[in-house]
Amino acid sequence: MTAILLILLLFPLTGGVLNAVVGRLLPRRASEVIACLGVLGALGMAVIALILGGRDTYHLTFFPWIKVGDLSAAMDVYYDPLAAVMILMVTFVSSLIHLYSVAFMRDDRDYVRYFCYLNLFVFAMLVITLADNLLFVYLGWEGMGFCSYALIGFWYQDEVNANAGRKAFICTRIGDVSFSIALAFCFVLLHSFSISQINAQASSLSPYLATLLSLLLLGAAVGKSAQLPLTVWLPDAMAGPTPVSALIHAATMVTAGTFLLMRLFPVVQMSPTAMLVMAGVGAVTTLYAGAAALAQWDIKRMLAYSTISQVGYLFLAVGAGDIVGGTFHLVSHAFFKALLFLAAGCVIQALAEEHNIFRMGNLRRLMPQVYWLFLAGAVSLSAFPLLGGYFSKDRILLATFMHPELAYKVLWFIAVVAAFLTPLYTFRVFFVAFSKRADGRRAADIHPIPKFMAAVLWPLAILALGDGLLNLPGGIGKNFLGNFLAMVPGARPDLGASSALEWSMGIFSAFLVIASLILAYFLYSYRPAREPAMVGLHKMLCSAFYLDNLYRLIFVKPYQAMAGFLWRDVDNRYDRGLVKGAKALFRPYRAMAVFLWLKIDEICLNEGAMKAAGGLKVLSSGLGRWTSGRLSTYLTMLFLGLAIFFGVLALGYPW
Amino acid sequence: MLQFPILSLIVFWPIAGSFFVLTCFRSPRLVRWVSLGVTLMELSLVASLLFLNLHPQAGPVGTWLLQEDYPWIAWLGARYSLGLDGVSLMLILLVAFINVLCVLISWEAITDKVGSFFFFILFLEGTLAGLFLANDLLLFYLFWEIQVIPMFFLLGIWGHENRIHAALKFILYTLGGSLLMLIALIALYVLHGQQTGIYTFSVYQLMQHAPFGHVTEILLFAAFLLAFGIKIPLIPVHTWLPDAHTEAPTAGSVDLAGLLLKTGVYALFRFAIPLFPSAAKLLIPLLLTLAVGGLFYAAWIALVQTDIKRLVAYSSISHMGMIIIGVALWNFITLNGAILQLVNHGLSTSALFIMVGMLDERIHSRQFADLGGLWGRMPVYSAFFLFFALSSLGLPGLNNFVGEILILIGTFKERPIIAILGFSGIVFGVIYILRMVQDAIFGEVRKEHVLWDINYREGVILVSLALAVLFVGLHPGPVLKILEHPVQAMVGPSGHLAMGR
Amino acid sequence: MNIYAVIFYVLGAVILGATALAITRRNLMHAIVYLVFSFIGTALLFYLLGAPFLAVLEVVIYAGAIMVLFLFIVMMLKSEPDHLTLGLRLRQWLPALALSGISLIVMTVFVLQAAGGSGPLPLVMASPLEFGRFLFQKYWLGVEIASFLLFVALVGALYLGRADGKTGS
Amino acid sequence: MVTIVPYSHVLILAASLFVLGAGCAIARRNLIMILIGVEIMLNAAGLACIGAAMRWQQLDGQAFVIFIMAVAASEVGVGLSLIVYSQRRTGTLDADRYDLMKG
Repeated sequence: MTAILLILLLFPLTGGVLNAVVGRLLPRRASEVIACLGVLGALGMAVIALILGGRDTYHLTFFPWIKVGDLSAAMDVYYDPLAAVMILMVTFVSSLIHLYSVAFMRDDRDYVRYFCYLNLFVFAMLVITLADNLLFVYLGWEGMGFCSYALIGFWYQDEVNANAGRKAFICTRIGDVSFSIALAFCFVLLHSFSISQINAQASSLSPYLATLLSLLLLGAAVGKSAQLPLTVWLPDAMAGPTPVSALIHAATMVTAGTFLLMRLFPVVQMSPTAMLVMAGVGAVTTLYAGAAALAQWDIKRMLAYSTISQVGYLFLAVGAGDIVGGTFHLVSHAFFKALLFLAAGCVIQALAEEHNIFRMGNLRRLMPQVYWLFLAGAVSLSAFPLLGGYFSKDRILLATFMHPELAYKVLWFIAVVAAFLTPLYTFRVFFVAFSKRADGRRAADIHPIPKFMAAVLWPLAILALGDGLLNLPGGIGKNFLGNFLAMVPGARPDLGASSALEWSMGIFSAFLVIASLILAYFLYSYRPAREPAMVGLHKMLCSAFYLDNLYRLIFVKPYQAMAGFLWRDVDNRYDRGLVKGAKALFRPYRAMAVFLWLKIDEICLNEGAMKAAGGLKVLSSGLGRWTSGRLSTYLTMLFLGLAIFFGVLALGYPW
Repeated sequence: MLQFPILSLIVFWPIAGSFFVLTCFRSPRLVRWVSLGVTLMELSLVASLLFLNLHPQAGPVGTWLLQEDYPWIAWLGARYSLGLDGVSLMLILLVAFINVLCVLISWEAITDKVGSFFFFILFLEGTLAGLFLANDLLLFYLFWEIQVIPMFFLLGIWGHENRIHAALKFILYTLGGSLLMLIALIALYVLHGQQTGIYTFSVYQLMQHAPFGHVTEILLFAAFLLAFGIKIPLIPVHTWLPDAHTEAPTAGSVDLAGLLLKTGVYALFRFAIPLFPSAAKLLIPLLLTLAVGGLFYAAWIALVQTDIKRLVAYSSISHMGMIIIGVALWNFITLNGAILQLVNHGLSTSALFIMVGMLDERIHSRQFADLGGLWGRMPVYSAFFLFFALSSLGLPGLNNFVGEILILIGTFKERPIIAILGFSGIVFGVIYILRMVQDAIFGEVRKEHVLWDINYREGVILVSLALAVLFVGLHPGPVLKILEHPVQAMVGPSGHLAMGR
Repeated sequence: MNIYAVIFYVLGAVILGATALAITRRNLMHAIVYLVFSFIGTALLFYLLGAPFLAVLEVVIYAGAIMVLFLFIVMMLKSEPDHLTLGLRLRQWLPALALSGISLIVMTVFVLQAAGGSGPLPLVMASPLEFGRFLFQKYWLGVEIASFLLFVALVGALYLGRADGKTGS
Repeated sequence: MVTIVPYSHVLILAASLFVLGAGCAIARRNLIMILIGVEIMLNAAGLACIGAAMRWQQLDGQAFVIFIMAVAASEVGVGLSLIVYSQRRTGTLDADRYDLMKG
């Protein structure tokens, strides 16, 4: 078992390193093959591990990393069904994405760098899913942060992409601060980093400490999965190539946050307040992102906001204590969101980098295959009854509804409203982009995209649609996933809800989705939709309730007053020499730093020291006057010395 | 006392080499090859110590792996005693390794007065090795003073535009501090003499002294602290570093950042704190505030620098702040982390300076306005640049992460607030490093230059550094094993600052 | 107060007077002649204090060689008379007087106070033979070095004094 | 055993001679007079040595005077040639005119 998992981890790593070192020398096809092999190999290993591993958990150590006194961090693995499901999903989706991006990046010169980062990204994600030692998880966590930075800013030539990459890295890094503090907490309180031991000792934690620890973990997860308040970086991360966005926003990065919470669920379970906060964050984010997605004109940004809202459901699931539901939705979300992103990728490349949905149209006739793929994805995203996401989302809503506390009823209601919005924004894009439109696209301006790109998406489509079978509430596949995950601490296979409640909830959500579908049809397909003017409600939604500008505002006000005078003279004088990259940062930080640099560092410290040195010069020139060059003065000086010497002796002499 | 005086050989071999290099200054080529030979010989000497499977033995001046102890100035009680333990072994290994790189970098960069340039480099190497090995206070002070001179000339002669100003400021600051230390040193010598009757400079005996009066102890410790604080540099007295770095030639600033800053920290935890434990205990809050202050202050200023070398200089001030947090708290984990971080900082910052030096050789300017979009035309260079930038911002798997995690987790046990500040300090570090990376490599090309990618020689330098960084990052086991014993000895059984004996 | 003490004090007075006059003369020639008297007085004192060989030596070297040399140089240079006006230029002499006064007082006080110094001097004469043997037994190296010193001085004087075209006035 | 004046008087005589020499060296402007002042000082030292030799009945004092005389002679030789040399170049013997070392 150790060998299998070791090889599983090494496959993407060697792929990435090989590409980095010798990629440039190999022909293009060879480096692509290395990259795909890296991930496919990992997929193979994951399947073997699943067959061999079955449902029991393994603790395996690979490599003693840091050992200082009682602080020990080894690269060891904690393989349990939850991890099994995750690595299976991650490797499957990443291999599809790798195959897709072979075609997607066909005419890009920097393919070596792209595949190297992609492989390292998958390696980092696998490390997170498998690692037992929290420091090892942190290694994967940061590694993934870096790879996302490099991949989002892949087309570094123009400033916007590079800034987006940096913004993503910094925001996730802010999240990581709370992760490292949680890490330190674990060490100090529980004297070990290994997840299994932490879970074992979780019951020994006092409620207050457990809450604090799980809130810190929540902070880390929020940073990585772009929940409120750190959602600003995800929409901008669309600047990267589409397969990257698919990888980051469907399969790996966003799910890493929730996975960490699930992995440390026994700790989270100890404090109901933390779970309530988690659920609250999840629910509010779903609604917030759902509303924002309604007004997006860029197809990728819409998908980004929809990811945020779906991940919000995962947080809600973990908050409600239903890990099985969370994992179930996580897996199904991975499939249909990857499908939607990659289909959008085909559309964008076909229309020569056209992102604005209102300038697409008639795609149904021009690109039938992509049309059906997009439809499959859209249907399962909006949880159309008996298909894709219906069962998983329904289970989460049921779990929230059944939670004893009253607050969860409110959260349930918010989640239901968000569930109503999801089909609305998905089919808005669908109708506007694909339905017949007078000013739609003509056949002439469709760039031919390789057949292979669309073909590779079909397995995803089938899985997205058939995903419900994994964990049917009733019938043949009864709780298949639940039973599989039974061994995972804190997982309850079935919610033990009365069948009547189950059925009523199911029918209610089905009715909800159909109503929203009809509304979307009337709003966007019946009358050809015009691009709404960016004003009022629409503008607010589009810019996600101005959160981005809100952050700039929060940081601008306190500094503006203080750095007022500095703002004008130093900033202008300074700006001339500055490079555009630095200006993209929050302006007040820069002003404060310039103040520190010019005022404190240069003037008072530097010049202060120099003035002290200057004082010495004055002293020395004073002495200079004495060397008049006249011999007599020297002799007198000599004799004066002698006289003084005698005088001193005389004083000291015992009369 | 020892059959083969390998420690003295390590100290005086480079110095002898430097004089030899001075003699053959006629042909620059010969000078370069000879100095390379000398530094490689020195590296092999130090490396041989690693494989000598030394184990600590008690000797007249305390337990060391290797020690040499001969009378030097008998009537003064100053003995020529060198002692090698895990910590100094790691540091002289760093010195030897970095100096090989210094010689390699200045292969083509230095064209005029080549003979004397390499003389100063090798002389500096000898004094540094001496400083890290000396455990007699006077001998230590001797090396502490001598190392400033070659650095001054390196800065003053081969520097860039206003090098004279920078060199002057450098020497004013360092000498000012160390004069104060001389006074404290003498006072200690005398007080200890009066107390125990034996007048000696050997640190081992000096440490056995009963605590002097409360105020004197603090004053002495403050004097030592100031002298080392200037070298580290701690915040209020750091302004010489950015100037010295921007004006220094590549090899000079690599030496300055890579090694000279380490002498300050080394001296702090080897001499200052063990000699005055009770005073050190009292001044810990001051040290911590200075360190954390430095961490944020330098990180914030590094954000707005228009000159890439100044940015790296400020970044090393910020890193040093982190190390001082580790040293100030003085428990087993943080001290281990701090010393490991010393080695890491030596590697990653020297690498950054080397790369900036290479850039300077090609573009003859260090302003960000001239850089940008390098990845397009110098992919291998930019890949290494990104790699070392990541190493210095503490990406896990690379070397700085191990040190930082050890320091901060160790700190968390005693002072959670400082640890939290430390963690958020790292975020600031990420911001300015990413800004540097973006403005240098990514983004669109701001100025057209004729650029050629790294050649074979530069490749060797960067690959060796990268391997070192990866080795420490992924497998710090052996390094930590070497450091374990001396740190345990320093920290004492209680794992905390042993109270004044 | 035997006869020798009287001679000692008379000679002391003669020496001091001659030197005082020598250093205040405006005309160099006069100063040098007074100095010769002072050195002869010193020679006699040497004799009194039991060093006959040195007394002769003093006359030969100091009074003889050195003063004659001075005379020769003064006559050769026949530079303008020293413009030291007879009237004591206070500003020029003040520092000298003050310093001399202090150090003289302190020296005398020391000498008088010092324990070992005030014993009466026994009258004993060191014959030249005895002195010569002692000198070359104990200080043979010193004498060699002194001779070498004189030789070097000779070379130096010759070199400086040579009248080549370059330095002609 | 006949004794003459106490040793301290000899020392006082030598001291006053020495002080006279120093005064002359300082006060006078003429180079030759300065040289004479030095001569007087050397002579005074010789006198003190002779007194000491007599006081402690050791011949070392007298031996030392030989060396003093040697030094004095060579010093005068070189000094005078220097004076002649510089007088020929600058035409003056006034000590204050030689102030190239000012500053």
